[in-house]
Formats: sequence, structure tokens, C-alpha cells
Amino acid sequence: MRLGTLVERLLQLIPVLLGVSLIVFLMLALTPGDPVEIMIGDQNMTAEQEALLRSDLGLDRPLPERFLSFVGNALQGEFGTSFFHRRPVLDVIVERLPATIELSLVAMVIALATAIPLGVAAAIHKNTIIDRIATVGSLFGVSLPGFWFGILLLMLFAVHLRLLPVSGRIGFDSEVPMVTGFLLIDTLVHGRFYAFWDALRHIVLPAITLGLPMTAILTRVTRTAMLEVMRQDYVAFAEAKGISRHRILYRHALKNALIPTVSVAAIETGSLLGGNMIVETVFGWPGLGRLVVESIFVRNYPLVQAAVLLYAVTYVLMNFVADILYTVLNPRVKL
Amino acid sequence: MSAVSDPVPAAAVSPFRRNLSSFKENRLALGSALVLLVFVIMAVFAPWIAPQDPYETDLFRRLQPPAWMEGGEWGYLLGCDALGRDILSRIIYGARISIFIGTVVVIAATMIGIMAGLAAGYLRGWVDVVISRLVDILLGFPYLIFAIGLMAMMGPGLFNIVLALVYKEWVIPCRVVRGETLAVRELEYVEAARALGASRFHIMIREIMPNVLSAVLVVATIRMADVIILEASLSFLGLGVQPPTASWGSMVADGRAFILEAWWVSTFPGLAILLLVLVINVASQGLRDAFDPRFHE
Amino acid sequence: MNETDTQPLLRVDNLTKHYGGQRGPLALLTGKPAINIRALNGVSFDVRRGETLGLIGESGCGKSTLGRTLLRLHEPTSGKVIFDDEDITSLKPDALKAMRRHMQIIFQDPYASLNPRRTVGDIIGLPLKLHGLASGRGDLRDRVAAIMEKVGLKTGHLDRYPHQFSGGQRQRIGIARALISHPKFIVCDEPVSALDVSIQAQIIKLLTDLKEEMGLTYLFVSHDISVIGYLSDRVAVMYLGEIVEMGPVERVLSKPRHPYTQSLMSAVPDVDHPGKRNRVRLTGDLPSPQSPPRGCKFHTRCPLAVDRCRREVPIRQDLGGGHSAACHLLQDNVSILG
Amino acid sequence: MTAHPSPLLEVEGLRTVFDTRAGRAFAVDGVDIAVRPGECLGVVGESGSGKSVTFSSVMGIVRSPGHIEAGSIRFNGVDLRALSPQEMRKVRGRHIAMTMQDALTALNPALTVGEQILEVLYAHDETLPPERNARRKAAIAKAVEMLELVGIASAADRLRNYPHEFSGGMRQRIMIAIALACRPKLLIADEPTTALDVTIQAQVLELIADMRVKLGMSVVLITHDLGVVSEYCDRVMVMYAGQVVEQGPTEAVIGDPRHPYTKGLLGSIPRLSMRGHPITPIEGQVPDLIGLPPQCRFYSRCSERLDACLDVIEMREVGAARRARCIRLPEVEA
Amino acid sequence: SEIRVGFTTDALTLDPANHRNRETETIIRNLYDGILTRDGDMEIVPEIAESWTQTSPTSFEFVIRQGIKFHDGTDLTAEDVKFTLDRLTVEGAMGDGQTSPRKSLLGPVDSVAVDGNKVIVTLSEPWPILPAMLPVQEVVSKSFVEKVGSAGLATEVNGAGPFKLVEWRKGDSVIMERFDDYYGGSPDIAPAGKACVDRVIFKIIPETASRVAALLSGDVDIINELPPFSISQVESNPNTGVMTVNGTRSFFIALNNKGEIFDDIKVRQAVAHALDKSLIVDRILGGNAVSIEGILSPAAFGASELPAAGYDPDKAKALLAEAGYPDGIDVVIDTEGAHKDTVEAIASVLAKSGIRAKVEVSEGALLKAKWDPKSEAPQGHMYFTSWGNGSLDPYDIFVPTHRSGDRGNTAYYANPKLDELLDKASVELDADKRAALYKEAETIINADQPYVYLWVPKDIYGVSKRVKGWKPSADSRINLHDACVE
Ligand SMILES: Nc1ncnc2c1ncn2[C@@H]1O[C@H](COP(=O)(O)OP(=O)(O)OP(=O)(O)O)[C@@H](O)[C@H]1O
Ligand SMILES: Nc1ncnc2c1ncn2[C@@H]1O[C@H](COP(=O)(O)OP(=O)(O)OP(=O)(O)O)[C@@H](O)[C@H]1O
Ligand SMILES: [Mg+2]
Ligand SMILES: [Mg+2]
Ligand code: NI
Repeated sequence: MRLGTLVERLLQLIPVLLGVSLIVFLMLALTPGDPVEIMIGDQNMTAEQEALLRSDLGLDRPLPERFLSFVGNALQGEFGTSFFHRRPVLDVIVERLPATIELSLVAMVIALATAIPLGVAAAIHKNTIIDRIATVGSLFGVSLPGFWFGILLLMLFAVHLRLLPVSGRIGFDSEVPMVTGFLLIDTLVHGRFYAFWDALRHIVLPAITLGLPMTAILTRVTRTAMLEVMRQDYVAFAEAKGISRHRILYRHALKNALIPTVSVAAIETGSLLGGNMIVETVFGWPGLGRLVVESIFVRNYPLVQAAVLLYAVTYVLMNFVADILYTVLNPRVKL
Repeated sequence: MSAVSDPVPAAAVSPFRRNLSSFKENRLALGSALVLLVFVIMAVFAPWIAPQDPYETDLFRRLQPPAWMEGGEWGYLLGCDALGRDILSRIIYGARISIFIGTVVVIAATMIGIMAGLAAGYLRGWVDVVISRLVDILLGFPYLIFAIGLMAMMGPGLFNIVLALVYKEWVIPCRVVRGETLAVRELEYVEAARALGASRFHIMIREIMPNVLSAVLVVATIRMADVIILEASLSFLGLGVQPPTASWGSMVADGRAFILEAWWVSTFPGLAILLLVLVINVASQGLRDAFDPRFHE
Repeated sequence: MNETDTQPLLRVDNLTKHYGGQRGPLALLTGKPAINIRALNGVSFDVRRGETLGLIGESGCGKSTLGRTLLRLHEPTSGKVIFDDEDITSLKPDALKAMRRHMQIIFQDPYASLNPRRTVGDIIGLPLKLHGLASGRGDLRDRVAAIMEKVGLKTGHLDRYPHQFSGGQRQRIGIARALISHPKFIVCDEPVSALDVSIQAQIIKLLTDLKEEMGLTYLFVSHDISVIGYLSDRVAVMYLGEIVEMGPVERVLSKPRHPYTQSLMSAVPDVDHPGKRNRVRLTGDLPSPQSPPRGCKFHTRCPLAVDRCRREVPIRQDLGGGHSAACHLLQDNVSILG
Repeated sequence: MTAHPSPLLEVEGLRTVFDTRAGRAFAVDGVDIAVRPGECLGVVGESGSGKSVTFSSVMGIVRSPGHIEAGSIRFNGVDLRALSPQEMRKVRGRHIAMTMQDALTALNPALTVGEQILEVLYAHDETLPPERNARRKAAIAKAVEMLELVGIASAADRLRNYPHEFSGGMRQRIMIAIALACRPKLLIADEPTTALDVTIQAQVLELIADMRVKLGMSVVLITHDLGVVSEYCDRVMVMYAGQVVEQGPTEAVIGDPRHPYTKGLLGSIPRLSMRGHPITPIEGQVPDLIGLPPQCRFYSRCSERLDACLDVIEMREVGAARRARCIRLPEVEA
Repeated sequence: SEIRVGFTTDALTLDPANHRNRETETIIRNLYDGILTRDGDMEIVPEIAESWTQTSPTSFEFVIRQGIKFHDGTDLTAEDVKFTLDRLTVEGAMGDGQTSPRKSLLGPVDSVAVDGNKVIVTLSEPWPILPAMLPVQEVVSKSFVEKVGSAGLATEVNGAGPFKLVEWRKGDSVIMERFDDYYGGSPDIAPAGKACVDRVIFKIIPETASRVAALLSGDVDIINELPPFSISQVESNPNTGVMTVNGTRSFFIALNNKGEIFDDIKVRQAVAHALDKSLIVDRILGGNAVSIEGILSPAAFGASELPAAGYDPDKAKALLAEAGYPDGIDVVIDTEGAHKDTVEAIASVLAKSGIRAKVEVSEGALLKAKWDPKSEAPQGHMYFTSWGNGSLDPYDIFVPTHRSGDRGNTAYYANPKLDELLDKASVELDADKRAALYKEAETIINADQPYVYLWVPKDIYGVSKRVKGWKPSADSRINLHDACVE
């Protein structure tokens, strides 16, 4: 990839991020509700003290000024102080982010690891029982409301069978050496295999719940792509060359069939990130999604703004990664 | 000098009819379409079908189990919710909301998406830049956060839910239409229309639009399933339809607190969502197979 | 052909078309790639009333671009197109629309050139509708039916869709559409190359018959020399966006003067006289129009190229009898056929 | 029949059908072929006449919903239809090679050209040393040699390139190089020049002709261009609607076509020499292959048809080494 | 041994001076001790202060207990207490120009001085309830805060409480272990001494069903906010039981006294008669609530027995007819999602008396904006809401909800006579006189019915049978100092 194109891609980020910032900002500004009122709740406060708190939070300044200073600060990586945590927003987000990303990644890995083999198998054994299972399974996958499915899983595996923990990321017995914030990695790096196992047990249910729709969609995409590719002339030519069936399937066909899978997966990461908050609520997963939803409800503007911006950046970066993968899979495309 | 074959097709039917008939051959899809029809009938004729008044609360029937369980009554087949309302009747009435939201959102979003996508894809230039960037921006927003934010901004209500969903939903058909338009606009028949002196409007509406519709139709049905789940998710977060109106999503959401003691409260509406979305998906897959020539095998 | 009819129907003057080009800040935002394809470079020629001008050249040399730029389906980068004493390149949209009645195009791909979602009647009748030429639906249908009959289609098929027709029939639909507004001039952009030999012959016959009957003028684009040789009066040979040789068909094809035309002629397999000629094997492919070679564009593949060819752009010279060619070696009267 | 060497490829009564939604399409119906060692057989016919399907059947790569219903295919005396898929795979690419109709789509866009050549060598070439590194080196050397043979400059470097980095003509030549990598005895070239310009077409056809001599192989050249056949082929086989309608030595068939279809085809070619004379096309169009009556398939378009043409028509000898499928032609004892 | 608490939300911060959040308080209170505290009967008793006296209407004197150690082993001195109070009350004292959001909780505190082991607090005006506010202000170490700053204090703890912070896994759990040098806590609350368990974990489980499930499966030992309908389930489980405590939050329906319909006292009374409170308490709240007829919880200071409106639909209809609504009224009743069920049940009961209430569920923030007490022309009809009174002092609930235009007066109720009474009560130093004033005030509002007073629900906890010695506390603190496990 040329440096120029890289720079260009980054430049394209700017209008998107600016637009996202503006929309979040306006949305929050236009939403009725006053963070100060919410913060005080039932407790005593005089008018002067309220005004003091308001200016403390910077809420007494006019809107355009607030927007400009938000953008200006954001450019310097400065997102202000969370109204309620009274700590830098970035700190609060960074504490929660690894959990969300870890969950999303594991969900994605589960999705890819199930969807691709299943989709390929369904395409190869078209109209057989495998195909039916994959098709019906993927239909169920996209049709299950995540929050409901999560609760069902929870009831079955955690409450009735007691096979898996009910909520959280890891048990308290496991000491967690925090390095990256990704528990699965941190525990492994430190050779704490029990803790790793524990973290794994905690993440299974939420990750399956979160990854299910993606698994379903990717299975469908892979299957169709594979069928499509198998019809291509180059597969016929490969057959005419007398090379092994295995090679035809996995080298010639799959590499091409993965192209749409990758781009759909990139688009789906958006919904993966966005779908987090529901799963996090159901499974008590200490991630960012839950925090953002709560923050919207209490009008914690700085946190919501920063988090949404972060989501947008992640989304764009994910697509960027997908583009790079895309060029690996598809040499015709140049970045 | 690549040559094309010269088949002489037999029957004189329109492509739509032909696709429709191939859809009809797909028994699973047809079955789903029938179930879908049942749902629609259920929604339309809810007052005549529902065994009980879905809004009639009876605190003495609070969390009454389904009929076949101990303490159940046959008049309340699927049991009662926390206010003693008949779950079956509420599911029947809830079909109205779920189907209404699904349909209205998808139709509105699709219409906006088609117009925006056509304009972006055909006119190109700054129109395209503006629309495409807007699409990018909206895609960068997690869907639920966007909807939650909008709901918070606009306040509760059915109309607002529809709006909150449409605001972002149109992006998806728009992307599809734009992509298709970009492909179709290069085709010779578009050029032919220009050569004949057709206006841009004519070309967009008469020449291009009909050819991108089938792709959009397929996307729309798939999205409908998603929209129903999204509405349910909003209800789950407490931003859904107003009580006592029943929406399946809010029923599941409300019932989840009771899941340990009264599993039926959220399970049956959950199954209803599953079934509806499932049949929409199956039917849409059938539609896609029938209408998208790339899936003809 | 009537040599005395001096007033050409169409005059093309120094027509240039470059695709892509400068990137503004807008392009940076949209991420459009920076390309500049020089599809046409200063093409000049004229088409006389009632004649068929054949245009031949390799794939990608700019034949379709020429046809489309003539009709202003693509905006020319520079140059003039004068049709019936009017400069097409400076027409306002309304005037252009009116002009379109008189200039039509028939496309190469019989599948892509018909809108699959509209009935044949709609497709053929569209020009009448757009230009308000028909009085009422009945009239429209009658005239569509009449033209369908003329191009050899069953009038009963008016309400069918394109996919219900074979390639040859589709091409007839395309021809009917082009003819219904009674144009004077038609660009035929490879109308037969996608068809099988037997169908191709039917269409060629149809086109020649129609020309006689309706007094049409054709610019006939093809990469098949036998087709061009059979039906054109004059022929222009294109190479990389330029006309390298032009003249009456007998002269150009039997005594080609430009080395490119010569190699082209020698490469065509002939059913009747197999293996009679010396083969000139041109090595390499058509250079990319994004970075065309300097000097004579053909020098990279020309077996005769000398130093001058690499430096200087040759100018098309008149060789008498309406024959002209652009080559530095013309006066040497050399031939690559040896 | 004169004492010709026994054919390399001998196909008898081949019938390949496609079961489609609309019904059963008899894409290839009763085709006989004989290709002798070292010979070039031209196969011409309109689009959809079954040229590609015939030879896909020979290769054993007909795709579902198509399948071979009847006929025998013998290669070098071996009945290919009796071979197991594994054994057949050993024949494909090794003994019979085929190039596909469209070079632009027949090379895998996601794999380097090198990989696509090497994999045939690995699959079939027994002369490669068994040790991994040496094997790889030897294979690369062979691949380079093949690419150079088909005229790709700086072949060693270009092994790393992807198909889209080559022009159409080069891709066609690369496909030929892949097909010829294991020195097959028979090359089936399916319309190798259809998508190419005349100047490039000439290059490719010359290449095939050269290679045929160099490797001493037989070639089947599928095309719809009679000019190509007359210049490059020893014998020609004309197909129409899934059947062979005429076959024989090229010069004889083109100089003196017997079957009305062959005549019509030749009459349809526009020629410079015919300027001003009206062209005589074959009227009508190719019949649909689904639900064909067992009559002469050219009946509907034939200018010389008789009522007797509505019967089953068999191929018959119509001259020295010439056969045609028309009852108007007197049968000639060879 | 360890106790795990399944808790609804995480602490926002661990800095005792930098939040206004009840849940945060609950967690922090196990790490830090206050100057004063409350015993099981909600009586205020000394904790870090040995004793206190009110030396004048505007000054209090606290004697600081000796021998208290912070978790880092340093001694707690009167300086630390002064520092704590200054940090809470002085503008900009949090550093970076920030003022503690808790400043208003300490009302008119003017200055704090140290005299040996005494801390003297001076008020700018008389304010008898200062001691009631002190159990929720925790003492920090001056040297530690100066070392780590306010930013550090958000995540690091050096308190004098019974537990030390081990780890705060944000959003997931707060892990604490016993502080072995603990002075023992308030001697008025037996048993004084170190904490009983080695470790205490607050595990955050926001989803109710999951929290109950965690209790039932033994993942946690105590859960808060056990929903009433889960009581039977928890009780029928052999290992778990239910504990309740009278809450401090009063629920009521605000009626828009400035509005067209409810400005008529007859209509307000009609609503009161139309509401079958006991039915809803029984059915929806599982009997876990105490009915109220005025704003105060029966346990609050100055609360009195008041006449109940009583469920009487006929009377309600009659009153409506008198007010000019013979066909009943159509109104909207606003509420937050959390109370949807209850309000729907209320609406269905009201309907029987011709009060057709449409339930509108909305977000808390939106409702706050809609029911802004300062609004001139309020649009709402009815608003189901509540007001917490952790101090159980009327000052904290009566004034805001009933004084004209005050912060919680969502009924837009304005009665100058009542205002006067409340103002007087706020500064009355004599407890008996104060109580009498509030009694009078309650009689007024009971008659005026600006609100329909509903109930004070009990706080319900699910508790494992392993846990011994722990009792829920009315101010919804979960104090684990005394809790043991088997
Ligand atoms: N819309 C366009 N945008 C950019 N480049 C174009 C466009 N149309 C054509 N070109 C380029 O211009 C050059 C000439 O193309 P053109 O289609 O005119 O060739 P042609 O002679 O008609 O070829 P063919 O025989 O394949 O139809 C080619 O290099 C082509 O890639
Ligand atoms: N996958 C398929 N499904 C159904 N029918 C098929 C399929 N492939 C080929 N056929 C049928 O087989 C017939 C012969 O096709 P084939 O590809 O052999 O023609 P061809 O002579 O090679 O034509 P061309 O010159 O276009 O390559 C076609 O008319 C078509 O009806
Ligand atoms: Mg062209
Ligand atoms: Mg073929
Ligand atoms: Ni051709």
C-alpha cells in the first residue's frame, strides 16, 4: 500500500468524524434534560450552589462555544471530565473499553470460526442435510432477538445447569494481572491457566449471544459466495488441470469466496459494537456499551460524545483493516 | 467477437411473473409467506381473534401460568403477565405494533434510500459526495446508540420510534441503490436513453429505478426482520411503545424480570418475534432467490 | 457514391477526449483515482451524406469513444463536431435534445442495450414519446408496429420483454429504436460483433437494406475487417485515439499504406485463401492510453520504426484519391510485408 | 477408410444432457470424434451448438445439472468414462489439457500466475525430484521455461504477478503455458482467440501451431471463425444444435461444403470481394435444445428441406474421409 | 471467609467527596468511616468523633476519637477531619478550581477549626440537622490526598473503614479485604471490633433476573433490590432468605395543582379516594410497603398519624361530578420505565372511578424537564414519582416537595401558610417544637391533597443463609463490618 493512499484514507476520516461529532453534539444539546438536576436528585441544593456546579461542568457556556471547544479538545485527545464520575472521560472509557473489545473480538472469532467452515460445507454439500442445517441454523441466528436469546442461555447454562457463571468477566478467586486489559490475553501471558479458563467460562455465553447474528449472516454470505465462485471459469480450469479437489476447494475457491465474507464482516463489526450494550446488560459485562446507554440517560454529555466518536473511529478502522485484508485476498483491488 | 447464444424463449411472461412463479416453486418460502399472512390477518383482525381484552388488568391473575400448568386456565391459554393480562391476546395485538413498525420503517426508509441512492449514484459529483459522506457518518454511529439518543431527544411514542429508526435505516437501501445505480448507469441502455434525448429525471426514474428495485426489495425484507428486533431492543431499554399498548419487544423486556418465576411472560412473545422474523427471513430469502438472477441455479 | 455532393453531413475537427484528469479537493474526499486516459487525440474527418464510413481498430483504441463523443453522450475535451451546419459541441441542452432526433446510435451488446424491465413497445416507442412525435397512444403503437415490421420483428411481440428475444432479434429492436425518429445519421457501434456468423449476416443485410430505403448515413464501427470491407464506402483506421489511415475502402484495404493497416490486413485469416500471405507478427499489445508513447504512437510495435518515429508525431498526408495516412515513411513507399 | 494411424481420441455416440427447470436440454447428442496423433481438428459452430460441452465431457468436467448420458470416450485406447475420479484427475492436465473459452475469467484472480502453473507441475510431473526444495526449484525452472516458450518476457519475475497484471493476449498465452506444462498429448483449445484482437489472435494461433509441432501433440481448436479453421486445421468438424453436421478435411469442406448449414455459414461471411452483392444469410435462428423433435435439427432454417428431413437423420459418408448429416447427400462408399 | 454482594450499580468514583450517588456511597462506606453514623434504629451515633455537642445555634464541636488508623498505618487526627470538611465545603478545594458536588449537603457550613482533638464547625445560619448529614461524609487522610491528589483519590483508597481496597475492577466488582488495625467502629453499635470476614466483594449485576439468579446459584451472598415477585422464589430456596427493612423513599403521585383539572381540590380528593392503595401494595409490591397519607415515612422525625382517604369509588365519582366532571376525566399519568407495572395497575384501578389515566412512560431526564417546579404554565396532569429521605428528617423531603417553587415541588403546590411553617421548622432548634411544626404542616397537606401520597416501600434484600450478623439498614447502606459467614 502506498503511503499516499494511506494518508488519503486518513483524510477521508476527517469529515466522517466531524460529522459524527456534530450529530452527537446536536443530538445531546437538543435533548431535554439537565445533568445537574439529575445529579442532585433528591438532595438539597441552593440556587447558587447549583449555578456553581453548572459552571463547574461547563454547562453555562453557549452551545457553539461548547461545540468548538469539544472539537478543539478532541483534536488534542482531550475529552473533558465525565459529569458523574468526575474523572477524565478518557480514563473512564479506557477502563471499560478492553472488556467491550474483547467481547466483540471473541464474538467475531466465534462467528468467523463457525460461519466459514459451515458456509463452505453447506456450499459443497449443497442440498444435503449439512446444507439444510446451515441454512435453517443461520435463519434462526438472524431471527433471534439477542436480549431474549441471552436470557434463555443464561437461564439454561448458568441457573439450571450451573455450568457457567451468571455474570461478570472473571471470578474473584482469579487474580488478574492487568496489562492489556484483555483478560484472555493477560492471564495466558502470565501463565495463569486457571484464571484463563475462568475468563473463558465467563465470556462464552455473552460472546455467543453477541456473535450469533453475525455468525448467521456470515454463514449465508460464505455459502452463497462459495456457490458463486464454484461456478466460475477458473474453477473449471482448475478442474481441467487435474489438481486435487482439496486444493480446488480451499485454495482456488475459498480464497475468492472469502472476499465478500470479509467485507460483510467489516460492516457487521458496526452492529457488533452497537449490539454490545444489550448483551452487556444481560450478562453484567463491564463494558462500554452499558456505560454509554446509562450515560445517555443521565445526560453525561462528555462521555457520550467521546464514546460515540470512539465507536466511529473503531468502525472506520475496522473497515480499513477489512480493506487491507481485502487487498490481500483480492489482488485486483489496490488501496 | 464473442458470440452470444440465441435461445428462443417459450412462454411470454414478464420477468416479474416469471420470478414470482419461481418463488412459488419454493415451498419453504411459500409456507413462510403463508405464515406471514396469518400474522398479518392476526394483526388486522386482532379484536375478533383475541380471546380476552389485552388491556384488561386483573391483579388477581398476576403471573398466572399457562393453561396446561397448575393454576392455569384455558381462557388464558398462554398465561398472564404481571398485571394479570392475557398474554395470548397481547401477543395477537402486539402483532399490530411489530408489523406496523417493521413495515412503515422499512417502506419509508426504502423510499428515502432509493431516492438518495439514485441521486448519488446517477448524478455523482457533489450530490454523491454529500450523500455518501452522510451515509458514512451514519454508519459510523452504532445503530442502537443513535436510536436511543434520538428517542431521548424526541421523547417516547410510536411515531418517534418510527422516526428514530428511519433516520438511520434509509442508509442501507441507499447504499444498495447507489451501488446498483453505479453499475446500471454504465449500461448501454442508459446511454441509449440519453442518446434518444431523455432527461436525467426520466433516466433515473424510468430506466434505472426499475432495475435496482429487485435488489432493494430483497434488502427491504431482510431489514424488516432487523427493524422488528431493533424495536424490541428499544423496548428492552425502556424506550419503546407506550403502555398499555403491547409490543412484543416490550413484552419480552418487561417479562425478563420475571423469568425465574414466570418464564412464560417473556418466552411466548420472544417466540412470536422469532417466528415472525424467521418467516420474513425465509420469505425474503425465497424472494431473493427468485428475483436475483445471480441466485438462479 | 456521389462525389459531387461536396457538403459533408458531419465534420469532425480536431476532436479530443480525455477521461479522468485533474483531481480537486472534491476528488480527494471521494477517493476517486487519478487517471487521465487519452481516448481521442485530435481526430478529424468528415462523413458525406448517404455514405457508410467504416471505422476499424483494435479494442480500446477509442472507436466507441469517438462514436459517443460525436453524439455528445460524452462531453468532448476539445474540438468541434459540425452536423448539418450546426456545431454540436456548443449546443444548449434543449437544442441538443432536439438534435438527438437526427443522430442515433446502435450499440454492440444486444443484452445491455435494452432495458430488461420495459416492454419492447416501450423501448422502441421511447423516442416518439420523448420528442412528442406521436399523437396519442394509438398512433404510437401503430408507428412502433410499423417499424418493427420493417426490421423483421413480429408486431405481435410488442408487449414482450427483451429477455424473451434472441440476440439477433434484440439487435433488431435496437435498430428499430434508433430508426423510429427518422434520423439522418446513425453511429453503428459494432452492432454485429456479438452475433453469430449466420445472425451477423442477417443484421448486415438489414442495415444495408434500411440504408437504401431510408437514405441513411452510417458511421460503422467494427474490429472485423471483412465486415467493414463489405459494407463501407470509405474506411478510417484508428490506432490509440488517432486516425492513422483513411480512404476509399478498396484502396485502403487492398493497398494499405500505413504499417499498422498493413499488419492488420495480414493478420486476418481468410477462409478462401488460407496461408497465401506473409504473416506480419506484431509483437506486444496496444500501449496504455494512460501513458501513450511519444512520437508516432505505433512506433513501439512497428517493425519499420526509425529514430524519427520515436521523436516526431507524423501528420496525416493526402495520398490522392481521398486516401491519406499518417506515417513518416510514406514517401519511401515501404511495406512491412516486404 | 484408408489406413490411418489409430486415433488418439475416439468418441462415439456422445450424449450430454442438462436437466434444467424448463426441461431436458440435449446439449450434445450423438457426437462422434476422432483425433489422430499430431493432427489439428477444427470445431466450428454457432454459439450454443455444443462445442464446449462436447469437450468438457471428454475432460470429464461437465458441471451439474449436466451429465453424460451415453457414448464412449477412449483416449489412447483407455475408456475414460470407466476411470475413477482419481484416475481421471491423473489424465486431466497430464495427458489431455484444455484451455478455457475466456482467458479473462479462467485464471484465478486471487492467485499468482506462478502458483497456478506450479500446481499443475506438482500434481502431474513425475520427473520432479522428491525433496521439497529441489522439487520447488525444478518446478520453478520448468514454469519459467514454459512462460518463456509462450513468449512472456522476464518470466521468472512475472511468476509473482497476478492475472490482472497481464493483458488479454498474455493471459491467453499463460493459460496455454499452463495447459502445456506437462506436455500433454492432446490440447483442447476452446476458442482461444475469441476475445482477442486480430493482431493478438494471430500471435496466439501461431503460438499454438508452433507448440503443436514442437511438442508433437494433437490439437482440437474450437472456434466460430471459419477463417481460423481454414488457416490452421487439418480437419474440420461443423456442429449445429448439439450434433455434428459435417466433417472432413478442411480444404475439402470449405472448398466444397456439402451440408446446407455449412454452405449457409460460408455464404454468411462478408467479404471485401462481395461488395455490392447482397449477402445471403441463413434465415431464422438456432432452435432451442429443449424438447427437440428427432428430426433434422437444421430443418426449420434449411432452404433445401424435404419432408423426409422430418425423420431421424444419421451421419453418412459423403466423400473421401468426409461425413455429413443430410439425407439429400448421396451416400458414398469410401 | 468472604461475602459477596450482588449490587445493582458500580461506584462512580471512590473519592468520598466527589460524587452525589447513593450506590457509590454504599460501596465507599465500607472503606471509609464517617464522623458520625447511624445505628440499626437510624439513630445518629458517633463514629470517628467520640462525641459531639451543639455549642450554639451556629456552632458544633466534635471530639475526635484517638487511636484511629488509616489503612496505610498513619494516625487519624483532627486535622484530617478538618481537611475532609474543608474539602467538602470550601469552593475550589478539590483542586483544579473544582468544588465538591457534595457542598450543598453540608448546607451553611461556614468554617471549620481545629482545637487539639476537637473540631469546631461554624455555620453561617442556624441549621439543626448538621449531625444528620454527617454519616454520609467520610473522613479522608490529609497527607494521602495531598500526595495523590483528587485524581488519585478517585481510584485509590486510604480510609479508616473496616475494609481496605484490594482491587476495583471497574464495572465489574470492587474487592476489599479486612483492615486488621481497624479501631472497631462506633462503640454504640455492637459488636465493635475488626470486620468478621476476610474479604468483601461488591459484584455489579445490573440485570434483576441475573442478580437473583446469582443469589440462587450461590454466586453471591447478598443482593439488593430484590423484586417483590421474587421473594417467594428466594424464600423457597433452602439456602437463601429474604430480609426487609423500612425504606426512606416516599412514593406519591404529583397532581398538577396549577393545571386546569387538578387545581380543583375536589378532583384531587377524588383521585385519592379512587385509588385502592392496599390492593396495589398487596398485589404488586407483595405487601412490602407502608401506606402514607402525608409526605413523611412513619419512621421519620415528626411523622404523625393522619386520616386516610380510603378507597371509595362512589365518593370519588361523586366528587368528580361535583367538580363538574360527571363523566369522569381523561388524564395522562407520567412515570419512568422502572415503575411501569405499578402505574399501569394504578391506572386500571383509577379507571373504575371514571379517572381514565393514560400511562406515559418516559425517561427520567425528560420527566424532570417536563415537571420542572419552576415552570410557569406546567402541562402535565399526574406524575408518579418519589422522593428519598435518607436522613429521615422532614427538612430533606418536606421542604423540597411542598414549599412553593422548591426543587421537588412537582405538584406546583403553593400555600404561603405552609411555607411559613416549613421555614420556621427549618431553623427551630428545639426538637419537640420542630416535630410539632411538622405535624401541623402534615395536617395541612393531608387536607389540601396536592399529591396523592402512596407508600414507603421496604428495601428488600436476598440473603444467603450462610450470612450471619448482617442486617439491612434503612438508609440502604450495606454495612458489612458486622457480617460473618459460616
Ligand atoms: N467512461 C470512461 N472512463 C474512463 N475511461 C474510458 C471510459 N470509456 C472508455 N475509456 C477508455 O478509453 C479508451 C478507449 O475506449 P473505447 O471504448 O473507445 O475503445 P473501443 O475502441 O471502442 O474498444 P472496443 O473495441 O473494446 O469496444 C480505453 O482505454 C478505455 O479504457
Ligand atoms: N449449465 C448449463 N445449464 C443448462 N444448459 C447448459 C449449461 N451449459 C450449457 N448448456 C447448454 O448446452 C448448450 C451448448 O453449450 P456450449 O457451451 O457447449 O456451446 P458452445 O458451442 O461452446 O457455444 P459458444 O460458442 O458460445 O461457446 C447450450 O445451448 C446450452 O443450452
Ligand atoms: Mg467499443
Ligand atoms: Mg463454448
Ligand atoms: Ni467474434
